Amino acid sequence: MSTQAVPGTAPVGARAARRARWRGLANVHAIRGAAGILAFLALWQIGVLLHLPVVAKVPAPLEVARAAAGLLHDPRYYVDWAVSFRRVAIGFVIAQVLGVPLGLVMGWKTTFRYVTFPIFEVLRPIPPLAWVPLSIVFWPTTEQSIIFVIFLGAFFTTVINTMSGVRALDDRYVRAAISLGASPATIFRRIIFPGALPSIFTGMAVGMGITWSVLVAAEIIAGRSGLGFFTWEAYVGGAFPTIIVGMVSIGVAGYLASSSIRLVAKRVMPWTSRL
Amino acid sequence: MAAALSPAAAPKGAVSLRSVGKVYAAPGGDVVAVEDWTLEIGAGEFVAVVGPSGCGKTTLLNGIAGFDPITSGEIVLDGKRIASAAVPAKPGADRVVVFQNGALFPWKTVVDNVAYGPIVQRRSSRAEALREARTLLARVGLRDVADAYPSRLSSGVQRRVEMVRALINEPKILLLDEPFRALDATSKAVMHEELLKLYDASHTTVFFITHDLDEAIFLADRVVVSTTRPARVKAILRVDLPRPRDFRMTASSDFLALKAQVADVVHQEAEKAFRRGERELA
Amino acid sequence: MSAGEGRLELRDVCVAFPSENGDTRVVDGCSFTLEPGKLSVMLGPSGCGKTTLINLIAGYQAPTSGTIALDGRAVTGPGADRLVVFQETALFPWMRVIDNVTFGPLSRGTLDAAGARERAATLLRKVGLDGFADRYPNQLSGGMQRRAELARAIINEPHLMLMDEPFRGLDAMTRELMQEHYLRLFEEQPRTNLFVTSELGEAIFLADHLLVMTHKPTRVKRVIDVDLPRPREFRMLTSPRFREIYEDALISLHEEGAKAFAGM
Amino acid sequence: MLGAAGFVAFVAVWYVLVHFEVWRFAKLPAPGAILREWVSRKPEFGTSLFTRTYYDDIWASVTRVLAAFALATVLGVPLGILLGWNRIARDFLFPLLELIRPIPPLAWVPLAILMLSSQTAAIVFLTWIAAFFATVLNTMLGVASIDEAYIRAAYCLGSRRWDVLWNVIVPGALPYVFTGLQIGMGVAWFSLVAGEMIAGDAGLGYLILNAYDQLQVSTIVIGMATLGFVGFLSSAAVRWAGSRLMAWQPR
Repeated sequence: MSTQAVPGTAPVGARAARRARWRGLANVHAIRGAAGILAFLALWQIGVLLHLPVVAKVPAPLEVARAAAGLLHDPRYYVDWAVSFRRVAIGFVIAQVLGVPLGLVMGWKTTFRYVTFPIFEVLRPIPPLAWVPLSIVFWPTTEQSIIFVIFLGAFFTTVINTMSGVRALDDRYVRAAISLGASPATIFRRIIFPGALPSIFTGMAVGMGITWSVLVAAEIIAGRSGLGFFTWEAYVGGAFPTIIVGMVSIGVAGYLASSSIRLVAKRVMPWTSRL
Repeated sequence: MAAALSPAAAPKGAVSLRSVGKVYAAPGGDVVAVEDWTLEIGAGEFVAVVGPSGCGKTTLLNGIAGFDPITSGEIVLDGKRIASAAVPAKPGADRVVVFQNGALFPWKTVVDNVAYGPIVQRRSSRAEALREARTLLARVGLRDVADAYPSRLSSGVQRRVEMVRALINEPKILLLDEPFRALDATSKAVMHEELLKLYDASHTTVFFITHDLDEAIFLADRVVVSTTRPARVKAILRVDLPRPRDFRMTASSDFLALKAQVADVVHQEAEKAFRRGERELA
Repeated sequence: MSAGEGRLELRDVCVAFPSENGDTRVVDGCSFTLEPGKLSVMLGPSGCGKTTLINLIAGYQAPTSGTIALDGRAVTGPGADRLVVFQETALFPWMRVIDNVTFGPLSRGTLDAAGARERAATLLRKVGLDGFADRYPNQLSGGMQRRAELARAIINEPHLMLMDEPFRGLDAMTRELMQEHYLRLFEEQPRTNLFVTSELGEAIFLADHLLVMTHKPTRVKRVIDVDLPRPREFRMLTSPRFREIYEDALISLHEEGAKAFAGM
Repeated sequence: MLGAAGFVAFVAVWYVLVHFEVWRFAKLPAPGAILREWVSRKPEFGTSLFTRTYYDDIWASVTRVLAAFALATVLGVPLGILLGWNRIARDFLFPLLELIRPIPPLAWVPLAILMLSSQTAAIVFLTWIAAFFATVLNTMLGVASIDEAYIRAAYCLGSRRWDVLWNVIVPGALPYVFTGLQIGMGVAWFSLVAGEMIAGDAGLGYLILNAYDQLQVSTIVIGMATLGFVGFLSSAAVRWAGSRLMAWQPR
């Protein structure tokens, strides 16, 4: 991706020199990356100490570190992790179980798409969180209402991505399969579905990102537990450094969830990775 | 009037490649792309280099164009050293490249593309450059596409515009990197005639790399056959077919005689590359 | 495949679709017969409607008028008796090479799993891909993908092979080697082949019969019989007889080419 | 035509479920009731097409999204181009961005309120941060997606670095920039709603949550529908701007 000539194209050195430069290069970038992060933390720390306008009320990195250390062996902290993961998992899985088949059929059968797609196009622009109040009214327990909103967050993304994956599949694959004598069922199972898989996983990755955002807000608005509520409770209770611990925890949790999807994708779709 | 298209222009564009070499430092160990490549190209000469894909032809062209530094030997253009292991090469308007898949700026109209060079080199004002560009386009029969965007043109027409965009800068040498590879046979035949018309009119030196032996013989004064990777000069064929060249020549006995001289050598290299290619994939 | 099978007959086939100024005809009054077990090449400028004809014969598209019959039976839809190798590879990227090749027989149940794998293995060895059965298509070079596709078609013993400019994306040298592979497969077990191309040299090198097509709307302009001996070798490309046929076809092709270029 | 039929069927099913009080649908308002409330001159719960507050809320939400979106564009696009074009800047800044990016925009709510005294500023900050990351990332991808041949061709024709930046990098990255802006707009509305619900005193998000507190269920749906409509309009506006700016793209 570098659009600049590789720095340091010195005259012809010995073969070892070139290989050393190649290895040296790799960690020059890593060093700069670490430097960038340390500089940010340092500026943050200094900013707080100097009571600069916006940053003044923000807890300094050291305080945050201390708060984090304190929490690491507090069991309640891990309960909130478990609660949040459970909600995301249930909402996300239901969204895939319903969303993928629906997306596949919408992509494959044009008449079905003409009937159902407009409903999607009307409901989709409504931000998932706008559903929270209605969801609380509709579902008996708060837990179900939170999971429903999380489900919505991922559901639309999955359906749209799956559908476009099927429609983007070049029709020469289907034609080749028909010529080779495949029945419609075989075509759906061994051509349409695998062909749409890359788009399905894209939908999942994007959907997972959305579910975590929805979870946090839903837990703040309606929840009694979970990482979102934990962060909000820290604010209400005045334990400001813990707010940032909460934020970082949610960030880490979201990252773990997304990378697990990427791992599953690599295993399920070996043909997409290079040699 | 663009001097580039008037034959009276002073003869320039003599290039000498003196044992040019290029080694890539790659994670899997060094890759030798070009090794000890020596070739003298006369001013205004049309030279074609033929070799299997991945043999290092493009690396050589990039060295002359100044995109990638060479690691040994030197390249001299009209007596001035433009690249060597010590002298990092810099691209310049004296060596213009036409790329394999085309590089017309899709976001600029045809006339803006052609006028880009003179404008960015601050050689003439924007209005002058646009006027000069329109005249040049009209001269080669492209007046009515001047205000279109490249995406609306066929790949054949896009190549012709790219040629004009290069020649308006009066380059010393035109570097062509398999420019017609993506075209079908008919457009390729038509493009050959267009290129030769432009060449006969401007006599700019041309360095043309390709896989297609027929194309090389039909277009060039001399055909250099390259070995498969690392690229080395394996054979040089002088093509004394009269100019202006005509597509019927490709069926003439002289043409086939010339082709027979190097066909075996080219086929051998292709076999080696084919087997190595598949061995690397195994 | 008994002799006499694989006779394809087209009679006054037309294809037109409505456009702003009345019907635009892509194929108009096209008639020809393919001699069984012979390699016929359809030659014409690109965009002249050759691919439409391939789609008609393969059954992906119905003609507006006229008849298409294989061994006397009218062509009504796609079938394993007429298999196509498309211009761009249609190997299923998500299946390994061996699964691609066995897809046909397994889908139609003409071979059981073991039989299909064994038959596929012999075919892959014949096209020089024996070490690559478990690879995915994107791990193969362009030339290798084409040969895997040939194997995927031949395993189904089609009566007619349709090749739609299959070597167009390859560089000139790989193309030459692919032509030789294709000829070995054909000459070893002759089967009716219709090969579409816009490259004159390729057309003559491969063909028994050369169908020179007109520009849009397309029909057969001339049929040239290529009497070069078989098996064909690339040295023949520089033989006097090759040059005569080349010169003869070049004029007709260029006339149609100029029309195609003018229409560009 | 079929699409309309599908939509009518959806509303009909909704009506039947509510009318016959199937399961918990009894708690939801019927489509007719909502429509009547929405168009009545004297709405029962004080919000309809004819009440001023309805438009005040819409205006509050729209101005906040536009402010945040403009800020995200003005800061995000140049930074994205810098990160895409300059290797050193990318080495220093990109890892930092990648560390902060996974934190969902709404996790910033407590900190935003803490940092910025006024509630509107906090909400705009929330909306900005969501759109900002989407814009930076996609602009960076846009620069990386530019074919090396265009950059080399520009240098060949005598350009200096600055010419290449303006004549190749910016126009070349434009398609991805607009993808980023569209995602940014979607995420901006997403964060705005939550921000207004949690910390707002005006705007559609606040309207919806307030309606919930007062058990005015039909107003909740009116608020949601309005949000959907306004969100759709703003994305359409971004798409329209994109198609105008990129007339060169093949249709």
